[in-house]
Amino acid sequence: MTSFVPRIVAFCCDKSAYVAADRAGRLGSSLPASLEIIRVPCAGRVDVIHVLQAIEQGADGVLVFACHEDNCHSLTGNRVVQVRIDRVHRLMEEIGLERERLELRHVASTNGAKFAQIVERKFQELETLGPSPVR
Amino acid sequence: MKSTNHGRIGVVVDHCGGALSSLLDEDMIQYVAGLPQVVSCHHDEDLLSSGGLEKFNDRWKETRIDRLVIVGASPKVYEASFRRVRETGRLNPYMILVANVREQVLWAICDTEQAKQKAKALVAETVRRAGCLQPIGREKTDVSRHVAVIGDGVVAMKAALGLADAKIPVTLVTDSHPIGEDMTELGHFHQGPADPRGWWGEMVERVKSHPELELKTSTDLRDFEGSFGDFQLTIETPGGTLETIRTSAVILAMGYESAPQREAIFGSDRFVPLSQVATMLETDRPGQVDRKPAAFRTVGFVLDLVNEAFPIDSANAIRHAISLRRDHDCSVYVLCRDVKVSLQGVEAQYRRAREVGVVFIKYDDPPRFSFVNGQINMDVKDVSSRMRGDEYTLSICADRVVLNERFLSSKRSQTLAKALGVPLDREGYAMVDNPQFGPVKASRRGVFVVGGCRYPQPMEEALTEAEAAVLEAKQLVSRKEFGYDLAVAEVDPAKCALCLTCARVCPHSAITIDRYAEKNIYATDGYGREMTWDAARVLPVQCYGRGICVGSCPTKAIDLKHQTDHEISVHLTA
Amino acid sequence: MRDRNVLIVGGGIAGITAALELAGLEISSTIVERDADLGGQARFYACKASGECNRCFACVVDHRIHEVTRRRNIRIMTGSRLKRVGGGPGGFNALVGSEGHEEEVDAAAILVATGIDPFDAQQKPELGYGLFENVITAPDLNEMLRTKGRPCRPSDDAVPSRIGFVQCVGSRDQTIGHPWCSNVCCAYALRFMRAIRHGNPAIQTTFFYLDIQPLGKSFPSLLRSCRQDRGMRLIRSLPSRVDGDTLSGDVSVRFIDGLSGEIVEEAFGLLVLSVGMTPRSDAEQVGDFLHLPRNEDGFYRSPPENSGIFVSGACKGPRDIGGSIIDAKATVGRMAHHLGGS
Amino acid sequence: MIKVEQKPLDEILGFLEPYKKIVLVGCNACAAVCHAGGEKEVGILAAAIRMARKKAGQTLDILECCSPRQCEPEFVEELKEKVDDAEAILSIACGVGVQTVAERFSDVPVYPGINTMFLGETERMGVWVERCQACGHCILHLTGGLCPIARCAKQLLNGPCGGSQNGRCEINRDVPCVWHEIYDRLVAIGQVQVLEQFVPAKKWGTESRHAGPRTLTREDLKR
Repeated sequence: MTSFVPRIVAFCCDKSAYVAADRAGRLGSSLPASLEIIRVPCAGRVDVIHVLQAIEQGADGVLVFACHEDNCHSLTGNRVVQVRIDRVHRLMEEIGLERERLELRHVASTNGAKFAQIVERKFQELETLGPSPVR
Repeated sequence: MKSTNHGRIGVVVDHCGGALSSLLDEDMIQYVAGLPQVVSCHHDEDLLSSGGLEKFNDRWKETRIDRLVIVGASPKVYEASFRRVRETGRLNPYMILVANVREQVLWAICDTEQAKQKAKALVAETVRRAGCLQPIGREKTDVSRHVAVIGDGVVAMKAALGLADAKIPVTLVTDSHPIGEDMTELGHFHQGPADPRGWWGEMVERVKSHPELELKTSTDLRDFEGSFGDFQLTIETPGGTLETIRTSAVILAMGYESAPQREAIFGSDRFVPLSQVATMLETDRPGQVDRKPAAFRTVGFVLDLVNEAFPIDSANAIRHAISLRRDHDCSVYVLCRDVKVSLQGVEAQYRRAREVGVVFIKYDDPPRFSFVNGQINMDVKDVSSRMRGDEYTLSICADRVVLNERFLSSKRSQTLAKALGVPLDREGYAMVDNPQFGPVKASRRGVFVVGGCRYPQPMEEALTEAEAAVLEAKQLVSRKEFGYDLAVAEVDPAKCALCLTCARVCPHSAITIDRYAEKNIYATDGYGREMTWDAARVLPVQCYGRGICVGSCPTKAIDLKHQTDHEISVHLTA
Repeated sequence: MRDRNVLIVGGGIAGITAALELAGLEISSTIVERDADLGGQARFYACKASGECNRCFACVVDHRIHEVTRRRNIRIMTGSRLKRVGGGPGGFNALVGSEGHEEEVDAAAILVATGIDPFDAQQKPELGYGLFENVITAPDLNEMLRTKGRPCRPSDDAVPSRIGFVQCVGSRDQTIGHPWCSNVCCAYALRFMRAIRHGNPAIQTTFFYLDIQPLGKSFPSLLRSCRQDRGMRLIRSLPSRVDGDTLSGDVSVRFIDGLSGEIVEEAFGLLVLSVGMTPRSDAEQVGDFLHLPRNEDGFYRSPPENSGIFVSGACKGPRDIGGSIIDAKATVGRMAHHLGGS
Repeated sequence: MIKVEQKPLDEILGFLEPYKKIVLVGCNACAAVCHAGGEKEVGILAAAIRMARKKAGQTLDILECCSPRQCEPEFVEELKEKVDDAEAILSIACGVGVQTVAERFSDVPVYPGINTMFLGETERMGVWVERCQACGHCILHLTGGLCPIARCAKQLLNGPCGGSQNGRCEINRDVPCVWHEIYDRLVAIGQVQVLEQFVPAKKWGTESRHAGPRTLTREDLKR
């Protein structure tokens, strides 16, 4: 149990979270080495299948980062992805996976500190949750 | 799954001015150079300051690389120079990937050993992904020098004149006839021009006579199609005939409406809507009791029962209050929740009003109205008096009570906005308040929305918006063509099930249903050209390449050219 | 128009926007910025979203700063000041100086977008800024949220359980000769409160105000949600006096309680002063260079268009980022018309 | 079109309990349009099943494929190679597609992954409503274009039951009374008089489903 390092896949909107992630380090926050950042042009690019694929390929947790409500550069990308994440949550329930393993969060490009906090918190949460049962 | 085992990858290791040198040591370089498909590996001290990627062109010629991985800082840092690569280099900018080692490893991970491992993994993953890249071309679309302005009021006139003055032919499509007849909008100013009617008249005159401006009065929008550079605007003329205007960009410039409050409708004529105060002063001379029985000496303004969060009524009420008090010697009370003085110059006016003796009373609970001896009695708890500890109710008897009018979005502007593909907010005003579309640009390229149809705003601000929209439209149409990368979504018509989901979800109105006669998979030879077969089609000019439609397609018929599903899946399959 | 150059004095949001818009018209520009970085006051802004965007525009500024440095026909001179202006409409020639370096810049037109200074809260000693550590200003809070991601007390870095916001610090105040309303403070303080309450619902916030001043399209929904939030008290009373407790670090605030009408004192873990906007300290100097008229409050008025000098942004009078962006665009429109015509 | 809905994952997992290798077949026609059986859903369902099995400590080999239209024998024929070494087939097409597959591959067990709901239209994105019961004898010309067989809870043919109130059905208040709507519509198009025309009881025995599966033959197309 002590040697378990959770693997997190983070889908980051190019306009907000990716910039925030770039900024996190500059502001003196650290990110776990097991964090894998996937840059997408908009959170609305992230599909149900991508999230499932990430979990199936061994991610212990998946974070999808979108822009705040009414701040999406494509108007509705953040709302569209919310619906898709809800669907994956229902599927995860049916599969028997903890819903905490997947979360949709909103950050702005200036939110470097918050980005690092979210990742850190998810990391700790997954540490107590243990490895993904389908890993 | 498609094989990724093709392509010749070049690697450039950018030391970012020495920052990355400790991390990217000899061991690391060897690791990178040994990755599959990597055929060349170059170093640079500082890629950005040393003139970018151009200098590698010759060396790349030898190794015949067709894609590139940069190991260095954030891709955001390099993106501008990628674009230049297209002009000078032999690489397509979409054949370049960046392993963001500086931001995601050097700065983010403290432990040196961990950082090295992570850097290796990151570079390996990026190299793997580079195998999936495909070159993306550039496209141009012709842009005709013409803009259409749709709207009935002064903001529309201002926008049309702004364009016409810049020698851009413009068509003003308006419902009203003749234009400029309805002057209610003059009441939407908070300060306004020195001579409003003169200013208005001059504006109308110029609209009618400007050589670059074509005026279509009494017309209504019937249909709106096409994409930026070639929109087709179908209008219905007074005669009932349909006419199509081809235009490059469209500015929607409508106002808001206002409706009197219930008291002002069902009460008595002693309740006066705010916009009618000027008329009231003309017809009922205050103070001259002998002339008219309806004369008045005490006037109460009651604000904030509606429109609490808009500053414009406050400004107008203060102006009228001063005039009533000073010029007509009335007793004036202004009852409101907050005195809104944020518009420029209103604070000074507010001070003046108090100096001339206008009484301001702030309430928390709305005042109660009753009729007493032909006057309107207002019972109100004064918040400032309550602050002194003795809570009592003031009763003010007024001959006239002025009520502001509730702002509404007009049905017509809603219809027009829908026709243009502009979303409405909860209150029915056009455009969602999204800072990223700042603030007059709609999500559909080439469409702008200004004025009161966005939200009830003072005319001064609406006119500024009109000027801003004119500038944006001018930037778009002043060049003959609009060039863009084909980094967009693309539909495979053979897979499309015509479920319409993509067309419904696209926030940029970039997907239409189109006919693909040549690609009809059901057609036998000889019939193909005559039979039609529908499928969704992305209009690349309108597409921002964000991929919302890709995730929505149930048949995987849509893919994003610059980030395919395949690439994401390669990324995930570590 | 290709070889025309516009001199932009001030690299805040108005100046940056103007430069980008001019670039869109293929007119090159030179931005002269007094500070070492572009962005003006707005570059210190923290995102004030509370699950949904509260339209503070911090991300927009961030994006535009990034954008402006990538354009090739925008020259940026940071750490520089305008030293002298000669010539006239169509052919200005300005001397721009930085430390140990002076340079002549030719310009067909000049855009003044010098912005504002935040009010110096120490001018109101009764509010305790500079005297007590846990009395901070809104720009301080911005910086705190941006770098730490949460509000905390400067004295002990602890998260305060009660935060007070005092409005109209340096605005609508004739005692210090600032009678104008700064337009943006109510909106930004309410946004701060929403963002803080969203991040940590345990924090109670209190808003001391005179009148709530609306701003922008989404203000109605912002105000509605603030009124509905039970953890936010909106009190129509401006504090008369602020004291600090050195032991606990708490700040005690004296104000009139609206319900009882009594003068009460309440303790807050952190007190934020919503400072208003004032004309730049060098507004007079720059104004004299360019013969700019000023209004009674000291903000610039627009000079006649044929003077070739244009004014944009908050230096014309308090306005928010959205307003400055729109204004800069409109001004560039007028400017392009002027340049095209001359 | 035919409207379908995916079965709960548990039920599907129950079907697949005994198998180690299956084929999952989607349909890119009606089932895809209601986001339940297209190529995308094949991928999603396959991933979900694999993960659920893995969690239970078993593995399942899923071959994913999708047919342009599963109710056409030619398209189903194309699946032959894939089905050859599979132990079972899971089909996410409508009931018709499942049967076409079952008929073609008579020696492989076929399981339905979705429930076929009804013939309906899209009310708005993501909401579908029933509009036709394929009774085989259309009377829409007599009812203002609104079908009482599909939309009246009691399938009345000659006017409302008398139990509806304020235009809502007495059986389900959320549903409008279709006879109320039929009347409004006939008034609007000026055809109220057609209500006087008596519609005889349906011959459910010979015209419709109660006499076994119906066959439709077109002599001119028949081969």
